[in-house]
Amino acid sequence: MQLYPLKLVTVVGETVIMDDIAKEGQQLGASGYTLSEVVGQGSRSARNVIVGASKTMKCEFVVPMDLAEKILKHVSYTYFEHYACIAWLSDVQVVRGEAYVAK
Amino acid sequence: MQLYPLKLVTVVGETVIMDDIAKEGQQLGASGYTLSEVVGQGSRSARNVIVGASKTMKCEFVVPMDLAEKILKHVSYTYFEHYACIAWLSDVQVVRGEAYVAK
Amino acid sequence: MQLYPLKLVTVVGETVIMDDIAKEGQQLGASGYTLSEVVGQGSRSARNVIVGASKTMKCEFVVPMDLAEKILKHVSYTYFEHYACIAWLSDVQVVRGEAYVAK
Amino acid sequence: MLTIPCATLCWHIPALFAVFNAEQLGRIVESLERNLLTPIPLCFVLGLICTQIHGGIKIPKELYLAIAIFLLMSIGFIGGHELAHEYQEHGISTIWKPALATLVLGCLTPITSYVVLHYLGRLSIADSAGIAAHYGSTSAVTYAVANSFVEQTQHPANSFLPTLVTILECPGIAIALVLGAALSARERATKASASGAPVRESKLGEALYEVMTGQSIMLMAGLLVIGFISTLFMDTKGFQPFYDFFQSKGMLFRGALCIFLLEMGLVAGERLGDLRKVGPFLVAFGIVMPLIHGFAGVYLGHLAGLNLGGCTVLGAIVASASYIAAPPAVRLTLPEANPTLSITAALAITFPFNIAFGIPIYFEMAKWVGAT
Amino acid sequence: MLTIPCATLCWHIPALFAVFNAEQLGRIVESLERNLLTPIPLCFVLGLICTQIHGGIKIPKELYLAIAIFLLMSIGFIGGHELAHEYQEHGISTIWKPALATLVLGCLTPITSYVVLHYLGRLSIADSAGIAAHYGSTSAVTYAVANSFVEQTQHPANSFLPTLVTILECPGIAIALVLGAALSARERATKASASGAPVRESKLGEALYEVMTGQSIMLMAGLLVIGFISTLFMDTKGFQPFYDFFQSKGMLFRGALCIFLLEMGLVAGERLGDLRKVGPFLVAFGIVMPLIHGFAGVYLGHLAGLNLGGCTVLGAIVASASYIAAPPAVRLTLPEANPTLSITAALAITFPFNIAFGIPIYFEMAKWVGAT
Amino acid sequence: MLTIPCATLCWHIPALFAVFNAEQLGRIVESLERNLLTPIPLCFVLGLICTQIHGGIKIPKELYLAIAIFLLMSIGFIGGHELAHEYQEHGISTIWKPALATLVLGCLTPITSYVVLHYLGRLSIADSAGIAAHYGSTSAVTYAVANSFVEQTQHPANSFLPTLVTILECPGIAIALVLGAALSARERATKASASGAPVRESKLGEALYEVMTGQSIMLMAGLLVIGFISTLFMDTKGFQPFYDFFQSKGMLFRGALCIFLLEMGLVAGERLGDLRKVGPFLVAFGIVMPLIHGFAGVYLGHLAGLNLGGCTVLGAIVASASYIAAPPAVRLTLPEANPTLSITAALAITFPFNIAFGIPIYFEMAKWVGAT
Ligand SMILES: Nc1ncnc2c1ncn2[C@@H]1O[C@H](COP(=O)(O)O)[C@@H](O)[C@H]1O
Ligand SMILES: Nc1ncnc2c1ncn2[C@@H]1O[C@H](COP(=O)(O)O)[C@@H](O)[C@H]1O
Ligand SMILES: Nc1ncnc2c1ncn2[C@@H]1O[C@H](COP(=O)(O)O)[C@@H](O)[C@H]1O
Ligand code: NA
Ligand code: NA
Ligand code: NA
Repeated sequence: MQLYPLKLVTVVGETVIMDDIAKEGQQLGASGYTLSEVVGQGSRSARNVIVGASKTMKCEFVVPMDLAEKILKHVSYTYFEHYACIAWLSDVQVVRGEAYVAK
Repeated sequence: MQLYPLKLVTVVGETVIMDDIAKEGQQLGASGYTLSEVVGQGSRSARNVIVGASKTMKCEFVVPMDLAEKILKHVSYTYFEHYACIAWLSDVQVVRGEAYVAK
Repeated sequence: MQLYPLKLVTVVGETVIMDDIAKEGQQLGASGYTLSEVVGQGSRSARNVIVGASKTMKCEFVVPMDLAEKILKHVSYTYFEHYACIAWLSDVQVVRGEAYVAK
Repeated sequence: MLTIPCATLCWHIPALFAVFNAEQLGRIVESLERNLLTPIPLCFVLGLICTQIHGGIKIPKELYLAIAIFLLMSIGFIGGHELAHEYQEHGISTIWKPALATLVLGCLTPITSYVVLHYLGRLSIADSAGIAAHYGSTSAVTYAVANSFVEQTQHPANSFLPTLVTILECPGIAIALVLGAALSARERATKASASGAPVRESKLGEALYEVMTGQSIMLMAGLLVIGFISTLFMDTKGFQPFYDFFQSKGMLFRGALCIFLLEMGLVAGERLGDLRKVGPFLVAFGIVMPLIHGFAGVYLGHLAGLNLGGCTVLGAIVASASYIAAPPAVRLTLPEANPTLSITAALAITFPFNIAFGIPIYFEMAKWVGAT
Repeated sequence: MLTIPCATLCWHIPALFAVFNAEQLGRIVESLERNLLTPIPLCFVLGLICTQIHGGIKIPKELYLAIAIFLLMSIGFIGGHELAHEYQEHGISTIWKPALATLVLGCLTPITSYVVLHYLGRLSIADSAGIAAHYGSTSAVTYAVANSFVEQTQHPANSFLPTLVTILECPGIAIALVLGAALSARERATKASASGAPVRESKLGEALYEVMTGQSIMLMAGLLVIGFISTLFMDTKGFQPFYDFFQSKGMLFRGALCIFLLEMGLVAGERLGDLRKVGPFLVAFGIVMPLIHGFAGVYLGHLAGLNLGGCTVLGAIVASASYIAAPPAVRLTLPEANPTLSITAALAITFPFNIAFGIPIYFEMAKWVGAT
Repeated sequence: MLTIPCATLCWHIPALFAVFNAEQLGRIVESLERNLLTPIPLCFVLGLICTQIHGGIKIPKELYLAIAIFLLMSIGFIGGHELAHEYQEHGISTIWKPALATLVLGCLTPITSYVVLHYLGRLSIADSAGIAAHYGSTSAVTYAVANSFVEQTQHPANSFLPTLVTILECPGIAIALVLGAALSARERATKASASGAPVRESKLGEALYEVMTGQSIMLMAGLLVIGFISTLFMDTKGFQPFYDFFQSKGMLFRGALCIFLLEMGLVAGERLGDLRKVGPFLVAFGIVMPLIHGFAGVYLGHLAGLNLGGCTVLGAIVASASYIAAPPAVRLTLPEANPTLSITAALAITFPFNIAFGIPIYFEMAKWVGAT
């Protein structure tokens, strides 16, 4: 089994920005993304809750290191100040991982 | 991009205890939590299914190592014997991670 | 706190195959699995979307290394060619992890 | 005042079955047929069959919850409406006796259940108390089906029956949980001291509060008050659309009940496999206990002045076991109790038994004790 | 007995279009107008428009599923009710011929589809079989819309039409999948031997079973039986609320259909972009094949004794393509088949074509073959 | 033409309260009682109470969304139906003036709100503009409740009021967002240059487009057109089931409104704790601003020729604040604005105030300005 070391970028934040984050991640070069609905609480989330829609979402990208940095930088510059969100990175070994490295 | 090494604590278990686990994690010092609905099967889960509500939930905490240990200890002592649940730890690199270290 | 190093296998793919993947993972020896509904986009997912049902699911297994390899091999041989899916591995430290090693 | 009916009750039980063997069996069978061959129980059967052949019917959880909310609101609202009429005509003179009888039944049934389970069935303290909490409470859907049944037989129940459902919801769970917590205190104390975690101790109060302010009670009691107030203050024309929406004889209520019972059939069907796990004692318990509790309900209801339909419905709700409010409360306070036992008994044995056979039997019981 | 109608059918097709060009076109246009300017197709159009301007309408998946469940239950229940009346009056004498005709159509349409797709359209075996599975089955919503249409024209269909929908659901999918699996066996065998994974081989049986016990069939057939039984055993008054809840002329059914078609418009609209991907052949297929299948349905329906409305509705359901039961079954058994092709054809071409133009055309066809 | 009514308006306000103190207070209280003791506001109160005692009522998000979709479709469809009748009888002669008045109110209310918030309340530019966007738009549920109220008082509003709701939805949000974006341009420019991220700049256009093609507008305007067209082209019998399903006096609409207000009570109740955070100025704003906007609506409505019910309902919708369309739009374009302020004001202050007290007050105002 040939595995390829990549990074998993996880962003959890207010629903209102998560679609944009997913799309911007793809624009920066991610081959795909995985979104899911979650419920959360954090230092700012109480302040920022919006009615009538799922409150928080999680977005994951499987990407090479350089792209991971780019995405995290973009997300942190664009959204961290005014929106409730958290982002982290972890190491993953991906099956047929070549496919997820930007051409 | 300045990243901060922290731990991601993941607990998956019966819905009936997960709200308590999330709150107790915060009481122990976690700055927040992220909950999501899942469906699962394990060694005990068949026995413990409850009708009329989502069966299982996942709770995640991004915390420093010492707090991670505290949460895992608490969860394992309090819930492992009688409730269906599983808990694990992994390494993450968190953006602006200082914010998630208990003051 | 005694923690046990194991692997977390994550598979994200079309809903239509995910129940089978979960069951086949158990047949290969996993002690359990955790499924959740997600929404995703990838290189092939646009082509493979099916109406009237949740489009994508995520399946997670906490297993020892050898079993992780087996599951990934099985999934990649059986489903990667014709179905939209992605699979990866990561390191986790599991509470009372002995319970999740196949007898 | 209470010891006399209790004694009479005990005296009646064997006589009851003796008589049933002879004359009324035919009428019960006929009544069963009329009951079973209607859409509501048939939808339950469809759900059962679907699980057995691994069919593909899936009711989304949210639809199930939406229907449950509607049914509870409906029971409460129409209950409040009818209560207002009753109150305007008779004050509380006709109501206080049935209400007291219901309260008594709510306090006795968890105890009878516990005693039978622990001493006869030799189940552990936690398991006995957990199951007793289910059988001490009631099932709003069983109420709805029983109410439909008596309306179809042209013997509608007294108008204030929904009030009795509300009264019956809580006490049984509370008593069983307190009993279980007290009796297993020593076991739990030793364990807690070993692990150093006193956390769980405090969850009894929490769980009791959660039962008393749970969704079922809040919606039924809340809409009861709303139905009561708006009946008093609104003119008929303005009230009509609300009445049409919630009324229990209407198409929405009956139709929603069909879909709900389909889902109940699916859930009960998935539990059928657990019947072997729970053993013959619990299967027998799940059938005989409702008959005894049902008869107690019918009998006390008759003493309290309920009509034929009212006695039948009170019998059915006393006989029924909770599978919505009780499970999470028991899970939190008595974690050692095995939930498979209680839920299988309540859902896969007692619920279908009541829907199919119990309700017509309580109807015959009610006739037999002389209710009209 | 079958070859004669088939021959006559082939003979009729060119004649059909010749005649349509001359006289009846005006009536079709008028009929179209009367059909299109009603809430049900207009809601579909609203959904289409919304996707094209990237509007914000979002129907929660659970609402969509809840309505689908209600519509299927409703079709089945009212079908069973009407069947019971028909059966009480005429036995099975009026029913067996249409039922047989429907079964024949269910077996022929996947084959005609496959032949046209593979030999005329030069699609791969898997793609041809996959699409054929969709066109061999039927769409319950197309049934519901066609039924509304004929009721609005004062020519209600024979009462047992829902039974025919149930009959038409499965055979087409089964035949196409078996065909596809058999014909692509060699391809798949070689691949399987290379990867050493025989797992997929076994999924045909599984998938066929899943189709036959799928949600659509279970709900329609199950409620058909329930409707049948409860019509026979219940008195009218008790039956009424269930009838009111499920009846297809009632406000709930019509209203639910509006919301469902809004969602269908949203889904079809998202697929419009794929029209370019699927190419002109499949677009033509998605329009012409329904016309041919529709005429076959109308014609055989007429031979089997259906009335004007009945012929129209049978034409519509034979012409329609499944987009609920077929896709997952095809995905599991023929993974090489590109789902974009089949779903775009069924959902973005044939479904809207039938809703807007097909149904009035089948109505004129039915008049033209002499149905009354 | 506009300056005169504005001037008159300002002149009227103090007089209004003077008169209210003396004579009409009694009638308002009576009216309040008749309004408050009905199921719709009582369900809201039940929701409030439930959150305060930490009760267990949980309305699934999908049920809430499904009801919202139904209410919006219903308002639109019946609006289109009534508009078609109005149009057939009077052409646009009776409609254009109220439509224009509504547009004017939609453009003025965000500006008055902004001015009061920023200059009187000393809130930041972003917060002022964000809250102004909420108060410049409208709440469809407030419309529905106001409409129920005037129907219950036997003074139904003019038939084309739903059209006015549709007109009022967008302009207020758009104007406030553009205002906010323009005024905070400098602040945002400096920040953007520091971080090097010009991304956010472009989201104003996006957000405006999303508001104008949002769910509320698409469903209300879409169904308005559908209701209009199908009224013109369908016969009454065919139209009836759609009318029954959607009609605002019917059981479905009223019942759905009960459940919706229960959920609104739950959401508003969760916000009650934020009242302390938002401070006394915003609490006062959330009560006084609606009174002023409401009077403007009533007054201009009267000048434009609306009847008593129509003036009341126009007052209520002008007074109401959006809590569905506005929040995400504001969140995307003015991220510095604190959403707790705007949502708490709109949802936990103005909405309950309007439901409980505002609507009867606007009714008295309408009588007082002479509407009949
Ligand atoms: N320490 C944490 N662990 C896990 N999730 C968190 C943590 N802090 C914040 N979150 C998630 O991030 C969201 C936004 O957090 P915040 O910006 O801190 O309000 C919350 O709703 C949580 O879902
Ligand atoms: N090996 C495993 N891999 C992933 N999830 C698991 C595993 N074992 C248990 N789980 C999850 O943990 C829950 C409780 O497990 P258990 O206590 O083993 O019944 C299950 O419902 C699963 O969601
Ligand atoms: N780079 C990626 N990061 C995260 N999730 C991905 C990525 N690529 C694919 N996925 C997920 O895997 C599913 C199938 O991907 P694909 O096979 O590439 O179409 C998608 O729907 C996504 O949910
Ligand atoms: Na009971
Ligand atoms: Na077909
Ligand atoms: Na406003």
